[in-house]
Amino acid sequence: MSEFEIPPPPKGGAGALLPPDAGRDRPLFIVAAILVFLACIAALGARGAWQQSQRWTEDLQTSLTVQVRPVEGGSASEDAQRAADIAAAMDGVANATARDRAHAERLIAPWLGTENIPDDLPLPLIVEIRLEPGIEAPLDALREAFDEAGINASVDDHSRWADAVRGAATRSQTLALALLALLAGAAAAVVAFASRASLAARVDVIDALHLCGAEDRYIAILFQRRFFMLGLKSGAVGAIIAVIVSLLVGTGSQAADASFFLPSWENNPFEFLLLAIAPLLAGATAALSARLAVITDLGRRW
Amino acid sequence: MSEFEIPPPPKGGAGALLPPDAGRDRPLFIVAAILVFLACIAALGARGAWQQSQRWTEDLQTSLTVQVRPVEGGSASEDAQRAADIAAAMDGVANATARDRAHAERLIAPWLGTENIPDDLPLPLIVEIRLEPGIEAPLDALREAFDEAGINASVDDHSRWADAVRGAATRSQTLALALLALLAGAAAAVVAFASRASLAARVDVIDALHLCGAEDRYIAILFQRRFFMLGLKSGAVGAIIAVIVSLLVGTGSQAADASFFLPSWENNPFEFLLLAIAPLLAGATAALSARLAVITDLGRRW
Amino acid sequence: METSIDPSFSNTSYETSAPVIRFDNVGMRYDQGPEVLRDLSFDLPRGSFQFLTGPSGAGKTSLLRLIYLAARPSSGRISFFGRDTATLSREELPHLRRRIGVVFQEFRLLNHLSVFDNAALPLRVAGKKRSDYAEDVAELLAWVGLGDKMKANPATLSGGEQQRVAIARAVVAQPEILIADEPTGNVDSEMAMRLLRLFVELNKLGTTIIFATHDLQLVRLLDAPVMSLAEGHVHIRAPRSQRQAEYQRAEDEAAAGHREAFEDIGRPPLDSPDGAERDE
Amino acid sequence: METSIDPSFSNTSYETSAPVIRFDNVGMRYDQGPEVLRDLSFDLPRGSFQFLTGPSGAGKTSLLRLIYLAARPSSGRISFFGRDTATLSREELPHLRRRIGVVFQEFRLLNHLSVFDNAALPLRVAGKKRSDYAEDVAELLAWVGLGDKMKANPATLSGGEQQRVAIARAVVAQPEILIADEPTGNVDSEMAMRLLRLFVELNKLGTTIIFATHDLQLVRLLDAPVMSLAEGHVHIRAPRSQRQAEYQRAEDEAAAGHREAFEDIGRPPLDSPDGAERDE
Ligand SMILES: Nc1ncnc2c1ncn2[C@@H]1O[C@H](COP(=O)(O)OP(=O)(O)OP(=O)(O)O)[C@@H](O)[C@H]1O
Ligand SMILES: Nc1ncnc2c1ncn2[C@@H]1O[C@H](COP(=O)(O)OP(=O)(O)OP(=O)(O)O)[C@@H](O)[C@H]1O
Ligand SMILES: [Mg+2]
Ligand SMILES: [Mg+2]
Repeated sequence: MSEFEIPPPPKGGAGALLPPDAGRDRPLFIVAAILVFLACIAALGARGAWQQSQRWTEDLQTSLTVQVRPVEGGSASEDAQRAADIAAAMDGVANATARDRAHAERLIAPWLGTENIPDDLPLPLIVEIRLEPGIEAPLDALREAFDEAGINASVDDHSRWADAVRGAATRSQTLALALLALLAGAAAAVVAFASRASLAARVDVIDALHLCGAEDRYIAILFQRRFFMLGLKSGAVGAIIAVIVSLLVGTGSQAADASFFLPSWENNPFEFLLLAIAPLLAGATAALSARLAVITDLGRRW
Repeated sequence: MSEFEIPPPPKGGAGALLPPDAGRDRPLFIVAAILVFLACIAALGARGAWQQSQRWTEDLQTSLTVQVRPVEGGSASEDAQRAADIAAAMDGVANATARDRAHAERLIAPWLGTENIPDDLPLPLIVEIRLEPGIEAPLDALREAFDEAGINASVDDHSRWADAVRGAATRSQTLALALLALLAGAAAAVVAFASRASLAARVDVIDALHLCGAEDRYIAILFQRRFFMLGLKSGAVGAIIAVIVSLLVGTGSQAADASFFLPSWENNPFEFLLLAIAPLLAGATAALSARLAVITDLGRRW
Repeated sequence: METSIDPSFSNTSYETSAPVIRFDNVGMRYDQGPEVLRDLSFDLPRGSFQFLTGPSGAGKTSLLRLIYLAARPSSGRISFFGRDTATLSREELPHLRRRIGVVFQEFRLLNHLSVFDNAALPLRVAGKKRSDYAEDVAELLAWVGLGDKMKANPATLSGGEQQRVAIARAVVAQPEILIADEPTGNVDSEMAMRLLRLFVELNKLGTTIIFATHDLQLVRLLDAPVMSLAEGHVHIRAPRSQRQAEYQRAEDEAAAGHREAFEDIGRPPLDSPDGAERDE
Repeated sequence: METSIDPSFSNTSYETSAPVIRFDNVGMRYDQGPEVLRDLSFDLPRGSFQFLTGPSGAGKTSLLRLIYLAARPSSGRISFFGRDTATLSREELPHLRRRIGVVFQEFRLLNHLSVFDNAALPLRVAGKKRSDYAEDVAELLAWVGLGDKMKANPATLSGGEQQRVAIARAVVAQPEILIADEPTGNVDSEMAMRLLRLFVELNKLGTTIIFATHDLQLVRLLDAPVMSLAEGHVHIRAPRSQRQAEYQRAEDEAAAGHREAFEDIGRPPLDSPDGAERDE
């Protein structure tokens, strides 16, 4: 073989059997990238809301506040110290601290001012109890023990606040997950339509391949591979932009309430997993969607 | 003319000169609808945040709270009443109400309990002042007047709260507007690419039209019209879905903090305007984008 | 008028072996349209060379579409190698198609592949290795006069060059049946002869060939049977050697009528500038 | 071999009027490729009928592309109606193109429009009202034998039928210049004559016609000048009436060489089953 110059094999191997269709896939690429980006943002947002609420409710759940009121003829600060000792001795309590009268005065200062408080005003004193993590607050045991010891105390487990925080977190999480589902569905629909359109646009290529003896499987694989690559690439672009945005948002200063809904980049396995999985998921969705569309369409021939 | 049967004119007039390309535009349609939907949601969200913050800050801005502390030898309730009278006489004050000792006791009950408060405890009393809307709070004037009248009062204009609310609103609004800009940009890019691809895919049609003596303008109008219609239709679908979603969200029960970020349908001109303008805007974006792409591409020939 | 018989064809046996293709009362229509082909019955023996002629729109391409399995008959039965096509499943099609080579009237080249890759497509689809076929494909392309265009994009070729790529693609896998739809419509008569020679050689190696053409000069070069289609029906003429006398007579008549016919055609409906010459 | 002169053409004046198209040392290449056309210089007089022949790949289509303004020369000068095309702006092109009708070798019909709408396209693009042209278009389609296919989709037509739609589209606006690239490659000889007749009538109405074809039989029917392209150069033969003697001699030689040539071609590179017959 010397007199003829045989052209080199095409780049990309068998994939090149489908025309590269330069411009035609580009809108699809952009759209897929946008969808993946928004999906990642939604997922990070859902994750962020969950984490934030976890952190807050954990804070609230692992602490109890006890108000010790002076009883007739007793000393409030002694009672408070006794209450702290009783609590500290309990199972599951990490530590208990009795606060003094100065602390109580500071608490009501916004209401009464500082000079107005007579020294003999019977102020309730606060005992702060910190539980060991993961322990159910021993509310009843504490109340019983205080009653037995003759201490007039009320115990607050912050459940009102924790419920509110949890509720808000659940709502924002639901919102983010709904958005995620919407975006995933939209992405799948877009790819299905696009691969069907792409099939229709290349009906000449398909015909030529068929008449050269190509099997349906052979053709489906060509499309599948192309759309997998498209999904993978646009997914990677979308995911990377999402990470960049969440990093930017994470470094910016922000009030706690806003961060509740914003995605933020936490340097932990979940985020890395999401980053790694999003392009694969996008690719797989695209490939599956394309395969189904192509096989269905080809099956209708002959 | 009897022996030949002349076919009826094509539907859609001159538009039919471009192939209908059934399936090929469908992904684009869906994508455009999704983008418009998200854009509408973002716009409604931005609008919702703005409205909510307006409502709250207005509430805070049109009310002042005065704490009247008893002075040595005076009666707190008399001072409070005097303060209320002074305030009521001022320009821009709608009304001023002095609250009694029972009200003050209720306020500090969470701290001191109800039984613990001695009758002679010098509690500060509250005077609530409501301003006429749109008026700058006359803080200095009030303080001067109280000083002159020998009343020990502190005036709180809630500015700390109002700032926080405004800040949160601004942040969520910025977020929504950024999303809106992202979506609009994405939509324009998608249409530009799509119309260029569509041009490339129909290069045979363009060639045939050119060689039949069609002008660039003539061809650009064909594309422009098609993409305007596509933008209009998908915009309408997206906007309608956005309205439905916001109506659903609006009727569901929700906590205030969540509604701060959710779109909600307020039955007022802005929402109707948005609904009416979104499809037109989408259509105009699409048409402009297509025209620019086509004219640029055609200009490169000959 | 040349009527001589090419001696190289006299040894080709047209009627000896079993039919590779058999049509039994085959009818065909497109959708709800009228019947394009009506009640066709014929056998194509293995290794035969068959011309197919007929006026434009007679159904030549439609008949070929039936043979290369791109369409199904609306009535009647077609068998390949003794197998009824109605019983073929989708899975069996590709393997049957690999035994058939086709040159399409509209070429159907893939413009995103080079000339070389287009010609090699059937081998590639069949899973052959590039290194195994590269030399053969290059040699074949050189034979059809495209040795220096192997890397070109088919879209940049002239009409006749594209046609030759299509022919190379059809013959490259040396199929058992070769179907050619006007394979010489876009080339000059010298190249047409060269291409015909390619088909003849392939035929000698055992390929059954069906060659649709309008070019009666080409038909006259070979001593092969001629199927002519008209109004949905087929008429098969025996090879020239078997009907020398009658053929000569008919052709002479046709030639004589040629110029006369041109004048008899009448005037097409064109507006003359003064409107006077127009015959309504 | 028919060599008689059609009397209907003897009154057509080929050299009397000013040239509508003038080529001055025109060269053309595609991108970085070799020169396809080299140093062409010729005039086409108004109202002339010009055949264009040449082997496949000689550059006929490329030359026609220059004339219908789909390509620009890489060197030299082309003028239309006395106007240098290099000075043409994009805005002027459409108006010039409306004076030119083109039949493409690959038809280029719009498959989303009916046959009728395809044929009427130049009129529609020029802004004419449908009711004004409907009758004329229908009559023209009937003349080319497509009276019953007006509502059909071009994709469902046979090759020859598509070609006729392309011809109808090219002539419908009665252009001043008509360029036809193998307009009869896909039709039988009877239809080819009918179509040629259409071109002749148009020519009589004043249209300058350039007719590229491989069909020498068709060329012989008219007493018109023949341009032949070979290796980038053009050679213009005067109408037959002016060179009767030499023509006859050349044609006779060609005919004699026809069969001989076919045998001389040699064997194409095909693997014989036993591998023995292969000449390396
Ligand atoms: N896909 C189709 N749908 C409907 N009608 C069709 C289709 N293809 C062909 N026809 C019609 O069937 C008839 C036969 O067409 P066919 O292509 O078989 O003719 P042909 O003999 O190949 O003609 P030509 O020599 O012009 O190529 C024509 O009248 C044509 O209009
Ligand atoms: N777009 C193009 N790009 C590059 N080369 C081209 C292009 N079009 C044609 N050619 C080359 O230019 C040469 C002349 O082509 P052209 O189509 O003009 O030939 P032709 O005389 O019309 O041949 P045919 O009779 O086969 O149609 C050919 O070698 C062809 O490969
Ligand atoms: Mg045909
Ligand atoms: Mg050509």
